[in-house]
Amino acid sequence: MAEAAIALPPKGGFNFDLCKRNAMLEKNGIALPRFRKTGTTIVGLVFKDGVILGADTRATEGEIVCDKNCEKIHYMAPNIYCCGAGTAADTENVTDMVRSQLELHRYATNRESRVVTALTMLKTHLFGYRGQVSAALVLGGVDVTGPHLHTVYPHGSTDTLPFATMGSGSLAAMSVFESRYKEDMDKEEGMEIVSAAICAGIFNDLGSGSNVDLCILTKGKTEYLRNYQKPNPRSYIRSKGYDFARGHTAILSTRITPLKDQVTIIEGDAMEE
Amino acid sequence: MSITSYNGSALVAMIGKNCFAIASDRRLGVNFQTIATDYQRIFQIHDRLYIGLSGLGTDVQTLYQRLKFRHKLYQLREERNMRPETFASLVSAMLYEKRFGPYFCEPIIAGLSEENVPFICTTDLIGAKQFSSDFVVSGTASESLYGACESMYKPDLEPEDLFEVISQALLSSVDRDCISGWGGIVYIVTPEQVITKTLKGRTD
Amino acid sequence: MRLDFGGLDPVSLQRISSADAGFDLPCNPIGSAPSFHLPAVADLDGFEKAAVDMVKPLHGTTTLAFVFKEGVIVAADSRASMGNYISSQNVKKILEINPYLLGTMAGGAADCQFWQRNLGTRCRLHELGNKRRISVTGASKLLANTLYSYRGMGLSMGTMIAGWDETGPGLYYVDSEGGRVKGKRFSVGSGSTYAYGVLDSGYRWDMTVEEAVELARRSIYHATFRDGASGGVASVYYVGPDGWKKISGDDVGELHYKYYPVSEAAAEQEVVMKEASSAS
Amino acid sequence: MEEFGCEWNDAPHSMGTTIMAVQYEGGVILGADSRTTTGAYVANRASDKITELTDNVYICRSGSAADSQIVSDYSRYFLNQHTIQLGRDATVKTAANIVRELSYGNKSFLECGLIVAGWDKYENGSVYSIPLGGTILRLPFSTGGSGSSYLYGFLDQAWKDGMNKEEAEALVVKAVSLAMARDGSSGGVVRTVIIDSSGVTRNFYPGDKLPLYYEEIPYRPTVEPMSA
Amino acid sequence: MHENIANIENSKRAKKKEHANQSRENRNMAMMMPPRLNPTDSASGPKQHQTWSPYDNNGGTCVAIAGADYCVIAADTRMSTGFSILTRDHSKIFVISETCALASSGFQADISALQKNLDARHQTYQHQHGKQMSCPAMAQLLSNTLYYKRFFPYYAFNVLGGLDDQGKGCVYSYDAVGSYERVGYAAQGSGMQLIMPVLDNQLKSASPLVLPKRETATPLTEAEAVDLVKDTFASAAERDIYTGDGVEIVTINARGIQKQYMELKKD
Amino acid sequence: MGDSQYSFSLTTFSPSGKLVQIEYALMAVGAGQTSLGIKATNGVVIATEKKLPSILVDETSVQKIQKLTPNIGVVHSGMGPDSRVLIRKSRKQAQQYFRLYQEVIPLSQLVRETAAVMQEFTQSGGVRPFGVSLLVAGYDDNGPQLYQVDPSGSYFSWKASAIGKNVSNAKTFLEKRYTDDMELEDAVHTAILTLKEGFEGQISGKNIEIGIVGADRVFKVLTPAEVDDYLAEVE
Repeated sequence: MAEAAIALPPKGGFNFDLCKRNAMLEKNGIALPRFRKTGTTIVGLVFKDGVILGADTRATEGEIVCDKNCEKIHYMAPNIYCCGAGTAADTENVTDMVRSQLELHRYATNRESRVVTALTMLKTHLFGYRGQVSAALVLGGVDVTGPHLHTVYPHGSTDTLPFATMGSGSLAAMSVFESRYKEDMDKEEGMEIVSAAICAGIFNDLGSGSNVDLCILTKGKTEYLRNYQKPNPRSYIRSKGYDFARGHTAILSTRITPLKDQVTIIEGDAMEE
Repeated sequence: MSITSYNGSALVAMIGKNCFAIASDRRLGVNFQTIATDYQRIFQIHDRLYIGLSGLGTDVQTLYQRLKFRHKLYQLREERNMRPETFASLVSAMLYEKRFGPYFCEPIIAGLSEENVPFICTTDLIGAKQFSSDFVVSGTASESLYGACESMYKPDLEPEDLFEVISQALLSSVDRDCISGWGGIVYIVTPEQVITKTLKGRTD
Repeated sequence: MRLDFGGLDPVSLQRISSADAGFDLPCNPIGSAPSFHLPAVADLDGFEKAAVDMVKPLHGTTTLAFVFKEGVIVAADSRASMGNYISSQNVKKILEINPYLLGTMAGGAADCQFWQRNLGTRCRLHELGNKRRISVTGASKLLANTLYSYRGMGLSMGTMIAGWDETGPGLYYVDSEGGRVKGKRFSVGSGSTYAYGVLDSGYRWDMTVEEAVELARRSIYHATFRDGASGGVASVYYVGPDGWKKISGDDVGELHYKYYPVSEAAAEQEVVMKEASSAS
Repeated sequence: MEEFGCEWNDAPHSMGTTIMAVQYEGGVILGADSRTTTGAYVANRASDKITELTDNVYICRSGSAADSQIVSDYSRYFLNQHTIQLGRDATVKTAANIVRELSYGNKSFLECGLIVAGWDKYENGSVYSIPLGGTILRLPFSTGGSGSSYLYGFLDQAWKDGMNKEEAEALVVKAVSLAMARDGSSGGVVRTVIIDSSGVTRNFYPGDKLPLYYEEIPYRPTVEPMSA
Repeated sequence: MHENIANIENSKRAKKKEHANQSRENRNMAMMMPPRLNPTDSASGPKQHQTWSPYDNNGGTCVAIAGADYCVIAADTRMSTGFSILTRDHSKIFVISETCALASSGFQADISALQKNLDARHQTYQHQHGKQMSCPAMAQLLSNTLYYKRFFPYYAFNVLGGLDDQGKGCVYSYDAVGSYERVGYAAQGSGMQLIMPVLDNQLKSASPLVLPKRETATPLTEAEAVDLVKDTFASAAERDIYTGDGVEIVTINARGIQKQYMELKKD
Repeated sequence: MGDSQYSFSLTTFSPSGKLVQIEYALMAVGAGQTSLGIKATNGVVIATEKKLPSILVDETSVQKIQKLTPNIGVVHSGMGPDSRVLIRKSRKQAQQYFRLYQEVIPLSQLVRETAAVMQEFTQSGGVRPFGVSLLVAGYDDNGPQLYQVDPSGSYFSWKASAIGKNVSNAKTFLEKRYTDDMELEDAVHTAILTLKEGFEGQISGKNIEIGIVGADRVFKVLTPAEVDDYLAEVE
C-alpha cells in the first residue's frame, strides 16, 4: 500500500522526501546545481483603452542562454495575462496554478475574472513561501472595473502602477518609461514605448535578449503578439557549412527496429471484429 | 564539485525531417573515476517516445522507473500512449513537485506524434519546460554541446544526415569533457523504424 | 598602516628589471629564484585557495617512471583539464631538462613548467661551474630545496626526476610539500592508482627495453581509461647510458581499439527484427 | 556573483520610509512619503503607504512591503467582520489592537513597523504606534521608518497640543519633507490622510511643490527627453 | 579579508632598503625565501568588505588559428560585468610586434597591466637587440610574466598568435599562471567551451606528441579559416551572454597584419 | 419490505444482495425532472426540463446545465444540491488533470473520476449516496460522446439516454426516433420533441434548457431565445 501511495499521481503541493538527502550532500561540500532562470526584462503599461504587457524571450542558466525564444507572458484568464521573471519553473507553476483557480472561480461565479482576484491569489501564495518561490511578476488585465497593472515581488508584496518593469533589465526598461510615458496614450504609441522598453532591456541587460513579445489587453479583446519584433537574427553563417558525408562517423553496431504500423481503424473492419 | 557532475553525462536531441534523434554518452563515473562504459541514460517510454536523463545516476534510475510507472498507469487508464507534449508536462509536474528537494536530473524528452511531427523538449531539474524546434542538450558537456550544435545543426535533415550531425556534435563535445564520453549511443526515430547505433569514441 | 605612493614614482626600466623581471635580465644572477608579487592579505592561504578556484590552473595527470636493468622508463599521458573541461589533449608532461635528465609534470602545469625550466638553467650552471654533469641526486635536491622554500604557498607539484649519471640510472620523486624520495617505481597524478595496478603486477627487474616500454604504455593506457582527468597521448621515454630517447607516442583513443579490437562483424552487423524481414 | 547579479532583483522589496501620524483638535493626520526600494533601486516612486483599514481608521506601513501588506490586509478583513457583527464602526483602539495581535503573534518572521490612526466618537482622534515586535503605544504623535530618526527632535519642538487641522497638516508635510531631504530611502511625494468626524480627506503634495531645505537642489523639468 | 594590494610593493621596497648594504648573494638568498607578511602588519591594513575581490570578470572570447603561412587571431569586442555591458567596442587584441598579436579575456585591468608590461619589455628588447622579438620568444616571455604573478595571478586568459621564424603560423595557449603550449588553434574566455568542440571537429589533426610523427598542420586556407572563425563567433554569441557586439579579426601573414571587423548580435 | 431493516445502514447489504440506499437514491433520481441526451454524428445535445416550484422564482438565476470544461457539459436529474457537489469535484478534477498534463481531460477520464466519487459514497461510513444521475456530454479526440452516471457509480456511454421522471416514455421515444446518421440539428429537434412528450404545460425557452457541443469542441448552453428559435422550428 505504501509503495503504491508513493507512486500515485500527486494531489498537489510540494514533496519534501529528498530534502534530507540533498541537505546531506550539500553539507558534504557538494554544490547543488542552479535552476533555469529568466534573467528577463518584463514590463507593463496602462494606456487609454487598456494594458500592454511586454517581455523579452531569453532564458539563461548561469551565463549560457538555454532558450532563445521562450514565452514569458503567461495566460491567466481571457482578460488577464501575467509576465514572469525569476526561476522559470516557479513563474510557470505559480501562474498556471492561479490560472486554474481563476477558471474554477469563473465556473462558480459565471463572471469574468477580476485582476485583483488574480493579484490576491498570487501574493498569498508567494507570501506563504517567504520568497523561496522565486517569481517576480507583472500582472495586467482589464475587467469590469477597468484596466489594471500590478507588480508582484517574490516575497509577496505588490504595487499598483501606471507603468511597471521587472527582472534584471528593469532599470534599462524603466529609463524608457520614465522619460517617455504619458497618460492617455493611444495603442500604437503604447506599443511603441513598450517595445522600446523591452529593447532597452534586450540590448543593455545581458540577462535579457532575443525577441520582443507583446500582449495588448483592452475591454473584451486580447491580442497576443508573439515575437512582435525580432531584432537579433544570427549574424553569420559559415559559407562552407558543416556537411558530413554519410558514413563519416565510426560506429560499433547498428540495430534497426521497425515500428508497427499505426493501426488505423477503418470503420467496417473494426465493427466486424 | 557540483552534484550533477558527480557521475558525468552528455545528452542531446535534434529534430530532422519527420524524424528525431536522441543521443547520449555511455559513461558512468564517480567524480573522475570511470565505473561503467555502457550506462543507459536514454529510455524508451513507448515506440515513438524517448526520455534521456542527465545528472545523478541514482536519480536517473529512480526517476525513470517512476515515469515508466506513470506512463503505464496512463496507458491502462486511458488506453492510449501519451503524446510527447503530455509526457513532457508530466515530467515537469513530477519534478516541480520536488521543488525544494529536487532530483538531480535534467531530462530531455523526444518523441514523434501520431501525425509524425517530431517533438523535443528539455526541463531543468525543477521542471521548467523548454520546447525547441532545433536541438536541446543537457548534462556536464552541455556547454560544449550548445556550441557544437549551434554551428553544426541544420533544419530538415534526412535521418542519415541527422545521424552524422548529432554524432559529430556529441563526439566533439564529449572529447572536451573529462567526465563524459567513452563512446555514445544514438537513436534515430522515423515513422517507420528506430535505428540504434553505438558510436566508436575515445575512451579517455 | 602605510600608504603606498608607488603609483606616483616615475616608472624606470631599472625598477622593472630588478624587481619584476627575475633572472632573465643582467642585474639578477641567472638561475636564482625570482621574486614574486604577493597579495597583501591577512589570510594568504585563503586568498590562494580562492585565486586557484577563480583562475583554474591546469590539472589532472597520470605519470609514471621506473628503474629496471637497462635504465629508466618514464611515461605520461597528455591531458590538461580545468574543472571538468579538457583544455588540452597535447600537453607535454615529460619535460626534457637536459639530454640526460627528464622531469615529469603532475599538479599545477605552470608550476612544473616554470620550476623545471628553472632547474634546467641551474643544472646547466652546475655543469659550467664544475665541468661535469649534475647527478640525478643533485638535480632533484636543487628542485626539492626550491620547493621547500615555497612550502605552504599553494604550489602544487608532484614530479619525478629521472636520469642517468655517473652512478647509473637515478629516479627521485619530489613534491611541492618538500618531500624527496629515491625509489625504483613511482606513479604520480590522479590516475596513478590505476597505473600502479598494472605497473606493480607486470614489473620485473630484468625486463627488456621493449617489455618495459610496453608495460609503461599499458599502465598509462589503463589509467586514461579509468581516470577522467587523464587522456590524450601515452608518451614513453627511455633513459639509458646515452641519455633519454622518446620511444613511443600513441593516441590512447587508438590504443584502446588496438588492445581490444572490435570484431568487424560486430561493427557491421545489423540486427533486423522479424517484422522487418517479413516486410522486405 | 549572485544568481541575478543585481540587487534590484535579489534584494527584498522594502520601504525605507518616513511615516507619521499626528493627533489634533478633532482628528488625526497621517503622512508618508512614497518611495519603495529594492536595495538601492527605487521600485516605486509613487507608492501609497497609507492604507485604509476601515472607513475611519487608516494605517501607515513601513519595513518589508510584503509583511506590512499582509498584516494590513488581514487586519482589514478582521475589522470588516468585526464591523458587520457589531453593526457600527470599529474604534481606533480595536483596530490598533487587531494589528498588534497580528504583529505580536508573528513577530518572529514579520519585519514591519506600523502606525494606526483614526477617529472614533469616543476618543476623537487617536494615534497608536506598533513598532517591530508588536508593542502598542498610544501617542499624541508618532513617526516611523528610516526617516523617523531625523524627526524626533523636530517634532518634540514643533508639536503643540490642541493644534487645528491646518496647523497640523502643515506640520506633517513639513516633517515628512524634512525627512525626505535627509533620508536617502525616503522620497517622492508627500501623501496625507486627514480623518475627523466629517470623514476622510486625502491630500497629495507632489515632490516638485515641496519646500526646499538646506542645499536641496530644486526640481527642474528636463529638456524634452530622448527624442529618439 | 584582503588587504590593500599596494602594501606588498611597500613592504618589498622596505626590505630592499634594509638589505641595501648586503652582498648580492645574500640578498638573493633572502629573496629565495618567499616574503611573508607579518600578521600584525596586515591586521592594521584597511578593512575590506567580506565579498570584496581584487578580480572581476569582464568576459569575452578569443580564438586563434595557425595555418601553414598565416595566423588568424580574433576576439569579440564586448566588455561586460555582471549583467551589464560596459562597452560594445573594446579591443581585446594587442598587436605586440609585426609578427605577433595577443588576445586576452578576463579582467580588463589585469589585461591592460599585462599588455603594458609586455610592451615595455618588448621596447627594452628592441633597444637592446635592435630587432623585434620573435613570436616564440614572446611566448616564453609571456609565460614568465604570468608566472611571476603566481601568487597573485593576472586574471587573464591569453592566446598568443603570430608567425614563427620559418614564417609558419603559430598559436600559443595559456592558463592564468603561465602554463603554455604551442597548438594549431585555441580558444579562451567565456565562449571557450562553446567554440572548442567546433574547432576540434573541423581542424583536429594528429597530436604532435605522437610517434612516428604525423602531419599536424591545419588544412584550411586563410579565407576558410576566417570564415570558420566568423561562424564560431556567431554561434558563441547566440549562447554565451558575455560574447557579442562585434568580432575583431587580425590576420598575420607574409604581407603583414590585416584587421577586419564583423558585427555580432547586440543582445 | 423484508429489506427495510437493512436500510438504516448504507454499507450493509440486504439478504437479497442489494444496497437499498442506492435503490432509494435511484428513486430520488426517478422523481427528478426529466433530462435527456442524444449523441449525433457531429456533436452531442443534452436537454432538461426546468420546472420551477413557483412562478415567483427568478428563472434566470437557475441553470441546470453546467459546463465542466470548455468542451464538456453536464445535466442532472434528482437532487440539485447533490449535483453541485459533483460538479465542483469534477471541475477540480479536470483542472488537476490539466495542471498535470497540460492537456484537456478526455471525457471518458472525467466521467470515470466523477463516477469514482459517486461510488466512494456508496462504500463509506457516515455518508449517503448522491441522489442524482448525470448525463455528461462532450467532444474530444474520440469524437462526440454521451455518458450517463448513476448514484451507484456505474456509468455507460450512450447513443441517447434519458433520466428522471418519465424516463421509460422518453427512452421509448428516443429508441424510435434515434438513427445512427443523425446530425446535431436533428438531435436538438429530437431532444425537444422527447421533452415535449411528457411535458406538463406549455414548453418554452424559459422552462427547458438545452446544451450542445459540436465539432468546434465548445460546449454551449443555449439562451432562452435560441431555445425558442428551435421550438419554432419544431412546430
